[in-house]
Amino acid sequence: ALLEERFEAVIARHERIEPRDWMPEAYRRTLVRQVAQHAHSEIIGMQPEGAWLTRAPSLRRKAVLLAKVQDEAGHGLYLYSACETLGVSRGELTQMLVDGRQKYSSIFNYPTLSYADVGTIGWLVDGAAICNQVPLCRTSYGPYGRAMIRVCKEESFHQRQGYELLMTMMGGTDEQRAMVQESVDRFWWPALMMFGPPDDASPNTARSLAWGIKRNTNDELRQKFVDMTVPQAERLGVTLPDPDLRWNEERGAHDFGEPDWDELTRVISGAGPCNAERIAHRRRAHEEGAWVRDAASAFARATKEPGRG
Amino acid sequence: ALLEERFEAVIARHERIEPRDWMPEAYRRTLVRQVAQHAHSEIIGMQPEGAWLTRAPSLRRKAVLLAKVQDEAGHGLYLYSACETLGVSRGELTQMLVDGRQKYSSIFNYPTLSYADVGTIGWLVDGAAICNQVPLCRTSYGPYGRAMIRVCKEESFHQRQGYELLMTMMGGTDEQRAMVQESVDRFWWPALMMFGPPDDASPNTARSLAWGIKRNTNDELRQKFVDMTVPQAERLGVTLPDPDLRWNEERGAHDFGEPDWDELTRVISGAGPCNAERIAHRRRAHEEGAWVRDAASAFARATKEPGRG
Amino acid sequence: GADLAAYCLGLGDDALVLSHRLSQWCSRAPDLEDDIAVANIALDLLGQARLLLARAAAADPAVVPVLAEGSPAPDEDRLAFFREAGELRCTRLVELEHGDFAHLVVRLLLFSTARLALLHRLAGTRDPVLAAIGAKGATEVTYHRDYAARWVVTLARGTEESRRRLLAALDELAPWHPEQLDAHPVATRLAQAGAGVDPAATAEEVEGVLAQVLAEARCSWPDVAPRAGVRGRTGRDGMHTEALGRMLAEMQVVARAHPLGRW
Amino acid sequence: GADLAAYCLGLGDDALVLSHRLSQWCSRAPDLEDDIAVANIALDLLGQARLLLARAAAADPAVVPVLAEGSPAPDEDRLAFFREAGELRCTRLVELEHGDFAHLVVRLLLFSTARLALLHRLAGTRDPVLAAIGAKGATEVTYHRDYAARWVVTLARGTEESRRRLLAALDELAPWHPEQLDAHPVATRLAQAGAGVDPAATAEEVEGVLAQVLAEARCSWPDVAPRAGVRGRTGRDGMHTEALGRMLAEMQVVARAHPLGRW
Repeated sequence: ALLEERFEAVIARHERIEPRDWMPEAYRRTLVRQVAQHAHSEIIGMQPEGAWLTRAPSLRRKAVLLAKVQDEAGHGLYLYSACETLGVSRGELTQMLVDGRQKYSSIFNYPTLSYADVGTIGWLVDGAAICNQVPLCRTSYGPYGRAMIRVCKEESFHQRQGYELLMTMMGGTDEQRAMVQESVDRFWWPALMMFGPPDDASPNTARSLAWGIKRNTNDELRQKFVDMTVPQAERLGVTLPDPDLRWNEERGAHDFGEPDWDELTRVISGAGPCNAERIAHRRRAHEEGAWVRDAASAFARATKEPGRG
Repeated sequence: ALLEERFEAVIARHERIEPRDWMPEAYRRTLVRQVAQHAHSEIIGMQPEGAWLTRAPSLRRKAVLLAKVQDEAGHGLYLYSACETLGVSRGELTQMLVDGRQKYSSIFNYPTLSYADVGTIGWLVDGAAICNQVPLCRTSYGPYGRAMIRVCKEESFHQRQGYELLMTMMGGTDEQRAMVQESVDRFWWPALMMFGPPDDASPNTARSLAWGIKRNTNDELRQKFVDMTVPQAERLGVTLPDPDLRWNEERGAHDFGEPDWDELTRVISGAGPCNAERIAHRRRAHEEGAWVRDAASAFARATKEPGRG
Repeated sequence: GADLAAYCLGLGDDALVLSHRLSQWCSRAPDLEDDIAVANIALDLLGQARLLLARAAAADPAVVPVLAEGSPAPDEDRLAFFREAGELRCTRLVELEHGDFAHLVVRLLLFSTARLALLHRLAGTRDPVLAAIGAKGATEVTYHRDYAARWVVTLARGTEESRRRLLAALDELAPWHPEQLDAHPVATRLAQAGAGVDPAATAEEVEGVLAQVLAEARCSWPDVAPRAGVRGRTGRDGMHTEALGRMLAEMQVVARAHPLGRW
Repeated sequence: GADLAAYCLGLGDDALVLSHRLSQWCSRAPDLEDDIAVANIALDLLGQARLLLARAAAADPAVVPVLAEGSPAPDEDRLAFFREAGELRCTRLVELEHGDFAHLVVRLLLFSTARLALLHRLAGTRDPVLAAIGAKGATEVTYHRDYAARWVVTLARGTEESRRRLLAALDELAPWHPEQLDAHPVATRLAQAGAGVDPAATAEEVEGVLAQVLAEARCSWPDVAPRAGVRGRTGRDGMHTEALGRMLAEMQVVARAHPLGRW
């Protein structure tokens, strides 16, 4: 009870819980779930963009994309580390991912179908991720908050690069402009769904807010993203595919249409366009790497024992 | 001794030995080796051309190529059947192929690098094969001779199709003409080497001739091929890459340069540009198909036994 | 014209793309007899694709990509080799990367069962070209379906390993199957005019045939949800899998490098 | 000019093609740390390729493919995306399809050992651009070689399975290694003029380093013959494997679909 009081006090002061501090089991579980999901998203997120590494249309873009996908692996690494401070190993987390027992961001269950998608993912998907993540830099769990600070810095860089790719393409040929528009049409609604279901259908939000794990509701963040993105789209010269999208003077914010929540449910429950492929890809890499990881452990053991190896 | 006399008499009369006839063990072994090598060549030969099925530049050509590769599988099938009449099963033969204990035509150890190669293989490689095979229609072993009659008929069809593809491409763009010339440059010498080493370096030829398994020496067939091909090359408008190639009025035949016999030795002994890949491809297909063949056998057994399956 | 062209493109692209996937099996089948059979099916489908693409081009020349002047490429090749992935109208089932032999025969069963029901009905529609394609195609696809069904039963009842693989392929492919039977506005309009078949109308027959094969295979249809599209759009709307783009990169490379080429 | 350009293309194409093969490993490595390391090596090689291709274009503008007027593609991209396979000058070792992780580290060991010996010497040659590329590249490739060597030793001495795979990769790749050290007339002429390095001159050093790594790995160099070319021609002469054409079909598809594109 004393421990619990101290925990609540830290939360109330908006200070940080650290790994060796006492924490309620439900807080720990919620955090593991959220941080793991976030780490998995970085790792699974390597696939849709990585698929275009081998088709990047200029060497400069190929280098930029390679560096970005490498950054995502890095984000995964330190998010897994943050999660390990909560007592779950990277191996266990990976196993839960490939067994489908933990989730990752629904957005990566949509396919990348043209090179413009690399730009759109940077602009809209990383943009939405940043909206989600910037408040998490102030999250109540120390290692997670510090990881988020580093992640957010690199994500904004990625977002600018994505926007810059789209801007360059819009200055190119008619076909390129059409590619960009088609890509934005395809990703707009899935990007809005990245913030999760509407608040009235999101049962865990209240508790996460109370614990300072989350800092804003889904709908607040979604609104913020729309308001941020509309002027960027104008500057870019693309149309956002929502006939209901308009500035509401009174609210001082944009009104916008309803995402297809039924589609979101299907995607989250595993029937999205790419769910099975993403998991299968990850599982294959994990399984095909097992003999290498085994060899590394065996070699490490052998070389530590004198007279052997 | 009586059996041997009868065998020799059949050979002398240029008649056919049939499966149930007595034959010397060495004759049988030589035949198995030759017919198996021939069957293997058809099967391995599916690879270099099959590699272009997925890149054929017109639907008509794709259909032609599919039908051709399918024919090669068919040739393999009935040559394996001919070989089975000599007491070796298709399974054993395939195992010997993937273990590297039996050979196939050296030509298929060269890569196909452009769509023109599909035409060149038809024209030069099938052309050389026909030169080799037409006399084999009169070979002393019945099932082999009859298989060859059918094979030769289809091969001439393939040869005409190959030549026609090259002719069409020569009537196309400059790039296409350059592709054809480059392809012919690459395949000319390997095609000449299809007839095997020069007669003075071919120890088995004499015996095969005596037994009526072969009907001509390597050099005779090579000369015939050159004489047949030169006017076709002229009609096509390509140059054969041999500065020593010229008509010899006296001999009534073409003189021509020396193939790189050292290269042939390397290719035959396994170090050709594609040997390892061709065998690995075949082995993989064979091994990956094992569970299917097992299932078929198991199902056949089960459904034959009443009350089971 | 536009509806008929879109409809023919859809059916033609299905055949073209599945033919391509089958041709990737060449020299990789478990036995020579299957190498020959699979090549034969690929050839039949390629033939159907050529007729359907030509019909599409005739129905609405605007669907045919414009090439540089002087290009001798016929309409069927312009449609096959010069459209981008998003312009193809095949269902997503046919475009998935090929897997093992169980994957081949399950996909072929799902496709040919749906296609056969459609071709039979197509043979009775108004457009004489489509009707002829339906009649000829039905004969061919009957053989494809029988080949696939025979192997599905064999694998399901062969060994433990083959049954495991067969069920895995069924689990993997079943979610893509319903898209084949989706009522698409284009097909619905044409069907009402008696010039095409609404695949939704074949659903009962198709499910019946599949149930029969699965019963003989002692399997049941897996309890899996159909794959979502993107805001309702799927293959017939040009919303494809990542696999299709990769496939076309290979398939179109030579034709596109030589837009003025003669082949 | 022409010799220097051909020489730079050879070295640049090696780096470009191996970088591409490594990038295919992305999200497939056995562990996250290796995913990052392999991406990093791919990035370094890509950087080297860009400098070398640009140097080739400067040395002889005639090597750069001509595109439609108005194309904004820089020389490095014209060279990377608009040459046919037969115009590339890489050795065949780098273009082979990737295999398992043992294949990755063995190829990387063979390549980086040969390349490091070459870059060290290149740093002392006359051309200031090439000398700078040599000096910078040597630092990077030292890391690549150490990474590869560490894994080769680890796999060779790890488990039975890892040793089996390591030896198989060595058997598979060893026949392609000698081509890296072949004296090619272009390199020989440049080396005589002090403007390039004859790879044959590095052979002793390269074999020495490999012998050392293999000794630590308790392996020996397999007794396999070098792969033949076609009438003496190999990768540096534009005579490649079938794998290169397939690789370029994918690598070049977007760039070629938009020759006037801006990226």
